[in-house]
Amino acid sequence: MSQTQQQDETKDEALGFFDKPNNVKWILWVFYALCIVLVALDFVVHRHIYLDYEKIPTFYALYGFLACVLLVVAAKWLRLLIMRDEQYYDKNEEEKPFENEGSN
Amino acid sequence: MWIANLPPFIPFFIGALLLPFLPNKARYFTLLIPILGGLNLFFGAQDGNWHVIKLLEFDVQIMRVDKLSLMFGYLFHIAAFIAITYSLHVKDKLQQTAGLLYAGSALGAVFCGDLIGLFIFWELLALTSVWLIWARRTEKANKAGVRYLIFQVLSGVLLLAGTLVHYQTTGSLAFDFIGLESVASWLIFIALGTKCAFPFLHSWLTDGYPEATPTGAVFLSAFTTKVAVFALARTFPGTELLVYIGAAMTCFPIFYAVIENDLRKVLAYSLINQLGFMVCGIGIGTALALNGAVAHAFNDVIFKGLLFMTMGAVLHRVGHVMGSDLGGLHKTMPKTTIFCIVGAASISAFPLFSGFVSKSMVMAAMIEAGHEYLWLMLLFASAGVFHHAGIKIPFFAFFAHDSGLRPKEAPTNMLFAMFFASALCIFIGTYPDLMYSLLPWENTYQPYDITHTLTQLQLLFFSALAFVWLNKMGLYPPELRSVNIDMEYLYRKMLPEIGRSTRKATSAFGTSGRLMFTKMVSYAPRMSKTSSYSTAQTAKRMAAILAIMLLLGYVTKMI
Amino acid sequence: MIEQQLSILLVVLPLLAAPIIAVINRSSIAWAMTLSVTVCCLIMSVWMLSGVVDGSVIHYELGGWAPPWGIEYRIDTLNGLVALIVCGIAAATALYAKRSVEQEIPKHQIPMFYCAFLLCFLGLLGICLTGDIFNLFVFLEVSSLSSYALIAMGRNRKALTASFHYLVLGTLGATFFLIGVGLAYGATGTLNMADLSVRLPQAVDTHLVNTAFALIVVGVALKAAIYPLHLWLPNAYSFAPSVVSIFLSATATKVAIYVLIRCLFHVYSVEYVTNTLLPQLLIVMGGVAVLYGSMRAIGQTGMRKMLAYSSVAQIGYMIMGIGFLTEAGLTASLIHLFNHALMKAALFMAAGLFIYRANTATFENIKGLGREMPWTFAAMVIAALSLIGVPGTVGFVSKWQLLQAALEENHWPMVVIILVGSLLAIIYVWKLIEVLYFQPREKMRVTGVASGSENIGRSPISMAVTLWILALSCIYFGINTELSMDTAKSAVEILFAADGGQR
Amino acid sequence: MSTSTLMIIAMLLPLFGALVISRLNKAPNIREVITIITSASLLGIVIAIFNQLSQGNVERIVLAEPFNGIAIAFSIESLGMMFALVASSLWLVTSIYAIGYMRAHHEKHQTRFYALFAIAIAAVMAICFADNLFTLFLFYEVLTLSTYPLVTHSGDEKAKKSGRIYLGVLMGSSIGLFLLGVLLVWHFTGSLEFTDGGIVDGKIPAYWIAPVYALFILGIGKAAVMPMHKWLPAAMVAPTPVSALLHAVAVVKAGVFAILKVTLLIFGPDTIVESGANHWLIWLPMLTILLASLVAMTKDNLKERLAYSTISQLSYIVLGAMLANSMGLLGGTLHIAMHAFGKISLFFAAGAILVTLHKTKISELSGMGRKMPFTFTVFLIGTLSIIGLPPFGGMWSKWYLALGTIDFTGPDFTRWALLGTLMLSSLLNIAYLAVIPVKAFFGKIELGQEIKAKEAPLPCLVGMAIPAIICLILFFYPEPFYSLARAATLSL
Repeated sequence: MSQTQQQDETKDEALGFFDKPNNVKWILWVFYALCIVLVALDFVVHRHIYLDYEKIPTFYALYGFLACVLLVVAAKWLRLLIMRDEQYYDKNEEEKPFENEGSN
Repeated sequence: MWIANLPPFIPFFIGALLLPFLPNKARYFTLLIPILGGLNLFFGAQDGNWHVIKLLEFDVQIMRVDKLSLMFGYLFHIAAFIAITYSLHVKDKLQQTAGLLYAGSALGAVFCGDLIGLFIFWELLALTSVWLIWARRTEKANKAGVRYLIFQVLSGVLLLAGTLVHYQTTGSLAFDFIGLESVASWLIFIALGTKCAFPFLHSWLTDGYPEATPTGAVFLSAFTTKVAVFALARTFPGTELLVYIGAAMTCFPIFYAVIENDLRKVLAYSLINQLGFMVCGIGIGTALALNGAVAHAFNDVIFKGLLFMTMGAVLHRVGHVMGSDLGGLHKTMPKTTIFCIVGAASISAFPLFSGFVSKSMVMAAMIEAGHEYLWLMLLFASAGVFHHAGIKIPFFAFFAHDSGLRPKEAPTNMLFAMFFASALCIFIGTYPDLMYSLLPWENTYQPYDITHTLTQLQLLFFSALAFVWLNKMGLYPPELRSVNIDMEYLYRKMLPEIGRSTRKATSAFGTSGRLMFTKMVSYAPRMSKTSSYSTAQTAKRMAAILAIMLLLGYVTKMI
Repeated sequence: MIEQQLSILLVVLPLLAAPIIAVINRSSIAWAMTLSVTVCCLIMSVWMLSGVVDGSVIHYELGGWAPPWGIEYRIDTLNGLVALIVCGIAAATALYAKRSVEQEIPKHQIPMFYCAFLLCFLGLLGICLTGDIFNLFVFLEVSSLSSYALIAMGRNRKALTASFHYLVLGTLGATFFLIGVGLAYGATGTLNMADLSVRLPQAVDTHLVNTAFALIVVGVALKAAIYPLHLWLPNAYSFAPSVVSIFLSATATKVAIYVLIRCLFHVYSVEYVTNTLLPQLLIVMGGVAVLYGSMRAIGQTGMRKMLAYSSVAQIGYMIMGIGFLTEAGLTASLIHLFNHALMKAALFMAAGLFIYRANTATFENIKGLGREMPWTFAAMVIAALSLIGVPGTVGFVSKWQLLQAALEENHWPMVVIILVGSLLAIIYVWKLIEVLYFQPREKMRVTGVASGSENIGRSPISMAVTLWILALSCIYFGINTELSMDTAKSAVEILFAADGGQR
Repeated sequence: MSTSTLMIIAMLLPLFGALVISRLNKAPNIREVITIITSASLLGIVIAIFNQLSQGNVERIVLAEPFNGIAIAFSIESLGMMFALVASSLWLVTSIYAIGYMRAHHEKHQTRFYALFAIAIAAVMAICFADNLFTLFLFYEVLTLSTYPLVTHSGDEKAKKSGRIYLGVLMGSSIGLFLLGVLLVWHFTGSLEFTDGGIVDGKIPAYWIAPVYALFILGIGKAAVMPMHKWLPAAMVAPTPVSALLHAVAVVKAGVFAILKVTLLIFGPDTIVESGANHWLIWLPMLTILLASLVAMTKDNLKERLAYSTISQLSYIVLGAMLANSMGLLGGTLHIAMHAFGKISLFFAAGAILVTLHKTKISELSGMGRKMPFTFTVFLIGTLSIIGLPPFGGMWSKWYLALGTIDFTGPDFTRWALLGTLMLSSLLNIAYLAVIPVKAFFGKIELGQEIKAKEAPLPCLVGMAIPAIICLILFFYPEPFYSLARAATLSL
């Protein structure tokens, strides 16, 4: 492992490109613009339609957006169910060193 | 100058056997093995069944060449080249040796012609790869390695059982289409499925890969699962069940990936997700689908390898890959950052990147096969992939909030390997015909049309938009140090608990048993007492016996 | 025929030698004479046995009187075999005796000791050879009386009481036997055994016959130490001088068993015995004896007492075999008679050697002795394995035969008991071996040994050699069973033959 | 030389060696040379017998006939030949190893050790060549007794206790059950000859076959089928070469060898199958395989864990015998050789660890593999062969055993359970055996445990290397064991 973990020397450096909020904002605007363009194109370009859902205008955009929101929300709920602390599996092994681990 | 039909695993094994005895610098020469081996395969191999060796009463075919095996043969040589390049700086010869053996075993499995050979190389895959985990040399890695090995051997013994039952019922050991009919085929199916990380059998992957060494994970991500995909393509193409399994595989891991903190574990989940696409393709079983599956396997090796390499570089420099504690690394590791983004774009199937040209084949085949709902699932998964692998990995590792870490750029050999992989990703993405020409089945697919490009871009951009929006709203789940319960729970928690309580019970039982025995013994008459007999007693006994005898004598007479 | 002369010579020789020893009264000569007499007897008995093993019978009429009236010596395979056992053991004991006797018996008593020994030998031999039941009683008394004297010579004071008890009980048993003989005589008017066997079935007064039978059996049972009449045996054997316990343990009870067999199968007939409930009784008593004897043996803390209780168990095997009333069963009994004599003699010899070194043979005193006396220990282990019934030793041969007999009759409980008995034997044998080999050696006690005697440090060659001869014969006869097996079989055939061996 | 002469020499040579060795207490070097020479020449003679056998020269020697129709007789057939080859070749290896071990470990009574060792080998040879059940039984007991002093070699309280268990279980089972079984066979058939296809067919009533067979399975305590297994862990107090040769190879294999012989040549597989005796009896070895593995996991003492592993592996062979079909028997027979080479590697490695590190506990071995890479490599190879992974010989026996389970004629449930057991056992093997070298190679060296790096003495290393290499060779070239096993089970 290299020893470059210098925690407190950041102030010496010049601020990077992404450190400036304006830059980030600018990038995001470009991104939003592209999104709009893509939606607009949906109405311009003739898509091949294989399935019924695809007839919905901007189906892919909507689906992508909703899918991700759904995914994240579901994952958050999932966390409640399955999240444990990092030492979860190693806890009991301290009592009896080197036994039964991975026994299938 | 080429050796015709040389089984490709041989140079790897020879190299691996020599390496431990050569000086440290010799590891640079191992690079020649995949290069020369790959060229040899390209120029020297002809379709057909070449070498047969005899083990006991069985003829084991170790060089069976057809387009499918050649495709994977090339792929594994490329993967081996990348992985070896990536690991050149490592001075621990164990890893290189294991890596060579591992790659060789994968090649052996791909080119073997019957189930015995498959079994042998199947087990060798397990046996050689586990060192890449153990070589991490931490207590956690040791145990993870053992668990990994158990799972791999489980797959091996299932394959063995299936093979033997198959052999016993059909008399055939051919490594060809088997189809899901008998118990034997089910056993083989599950065996392949285990290595292919089917749901509920996947935990070895997410458990083991994150514990591997930085370079080890690159090797691991390339071979084991792809051999399984290859074997499935050989034995179970067109098996309906695989479509459903594949669809499940694409979807469930992304939930885990979103909340997982260890970025290499995220990659491991995303590996399962990508495997899902391939499994779907095999399950559909049309030429397009199979081509898609194979092509996707080809690409996946490279871009997943690339992602593992970037994370490996971070791990190498920082010492961990916990999303919660990373961020802002782009400042000092810009090249790695770029490579990572290329990998992320590839895996998310951005147009012009390699994932796009193969994933879309599977998707198209899915529609053709009429699995509408499953197609929707795959689409959902595609969006999800972008979400966790395409955005989450680069974002949390290299951007996000500045963690203050200022690691050095990755070593040159790593950069070169990453560059090579990135170049391949882009090359295949922009010029897919070369890869398409290698595909085993008839192929007329054309990835780049307007509809497809547009819809894919819409999907990806709006997924990204969702990410941005969720982040802005603060809804995005923060990275937390944690462990998420997965199938491992069964054998890491439940079984040991059961074992522990059983032991407690049996030992209690044993103790009480011993106590009871001691008690019984103490109640038993003491036999050691010296008898003080009396003559009278004996005389009495004599009289008694006499009386009895006389009585009996009379009685018997009377009767 | 010279064999005829042999039969009487066997009795006469010790009978003459005994008084001569007493008169000369020199210990070394006494020993030499004893040895030569017993060896001569051994040779003669082998000769004699070789003459009868084919089933022929030797008759010798004492004083030229014809059988029913005069005393007849009648030798068939059965008593030829038993006589061989007696002679063989006597010869081995005599070879062994010298140094042991020198140490254990006061010097002035040694000639008398050998005299008594020869008398005892004579008595036992006579019991074997005679064909007259009253004459048998006489020899029984000769052997008993001399053995009381021999036992009483033990160094331990308890030897006296043991001897006294034995005397009282032995006399009681002999009396029972005598009364039985008297009643039989009353019923038939003859004392010749062959004649008795012809006349008894025809006797009018069956009550008399039955009562005689019961009395004879009970009397002999006591002499044979059949459970539950074994009480005299452990003390008598464990307090007697080593040489005496060797000799008596290997012969006295065996001869009594012989008498039992002779009376049951010859004097009375198989048919008669079958009709009584005695066989069942014998089987049950045998089974109990095996278990009881073995259990008691496990509990003992002295080697000789342990061996004595083991004898009780082994006698159980023999009477079990008799109780089966089959050829196989009786063969097993006879083989075990022979085999047990070999191994028990060897074991008591080993005990004698330990006594020679450690003064007593209690476990307390012989701890760790096996390491110092590896040769003795090894021989003892061989004999002990034989006691367990490890294949390749004599013990296995008889046990195998007995098991087979039990199986033939479907006596499952007995099969189990025999096997359990073997397992119990493992326990007590290993207890002994562990004491001798694994217990740390403690300081040896030297009480009762004259100070300055230098022979404590080494085992005398003569004793060790005799022990080894017997130990090796335990293995030899375990592998080559020609002698024991064939003789026993032929003897049994005669007994079971339709004419009851009237040839 | 004729086969019978060779056989007699093979049995007497170790005895003669023992005699010479026992006289050489004062000259350890010569004594060891004699040991090596004896073992090497024994191997030569056994190979000569093998040549004779492959040319078809089979002769019968009758030593004595204690009972009518029951002789102490010797002859040679494939199964015995294979066992003889395994035992004699490993004796040579063990002798080499023992020199290094016994000296480095400063054991006492080395002369006695070598002499008794030779006697035990003589008994093993006699077992190999036994021509009938009686002879087998006879030398089975001789083997028990001659190894008893080796088990109690150290002579302390622990050794005494273990010796009790050793003898109690082995003698107890053999006299209480094995003998009864032999007797019943004799009682019903009037013969104890080893005959192709068995002798009991039609002579023992069908309902008797299962109980009598059970008597053999349990009575042959050396096969360590639960609940007759306790002696094996107890015997681990013996010096390591003893554990290695006797309790991984000679003694335990004598047990399973006896079971195979009884199955093949006394009962006859067909009879067993027809009677259905194995349908329920087969659960015994099956459960033994699993339970012993589970118990092994809880053992921290290295040799004890290996002992439980041996118990589990022995039941593979018993299982193969009980399957009573050609594949199962072939697998079981083959496993005699495969397991022998694998397990002896493990024991040698364990002994080397004991000698150099003075450690007996697995938990203390963390990181020690880096000190003793050679030893732990050998250990690993042994482990892999035992697990049955290619490219090691253990794979083939597992292969045929599994084929045998598929052919099993019993209830379907049992058949799948058997197959599952074999599979599961491989996994359990990893969990309790493979973890040891892993821990040693990659674990952290605990504080205060920094020991100067050194390997075991040279003879130990040489002795260890040979079986490990053979494990590897046996994968590619399992001859002659394969052809012998094949020939032994060909009659089916």
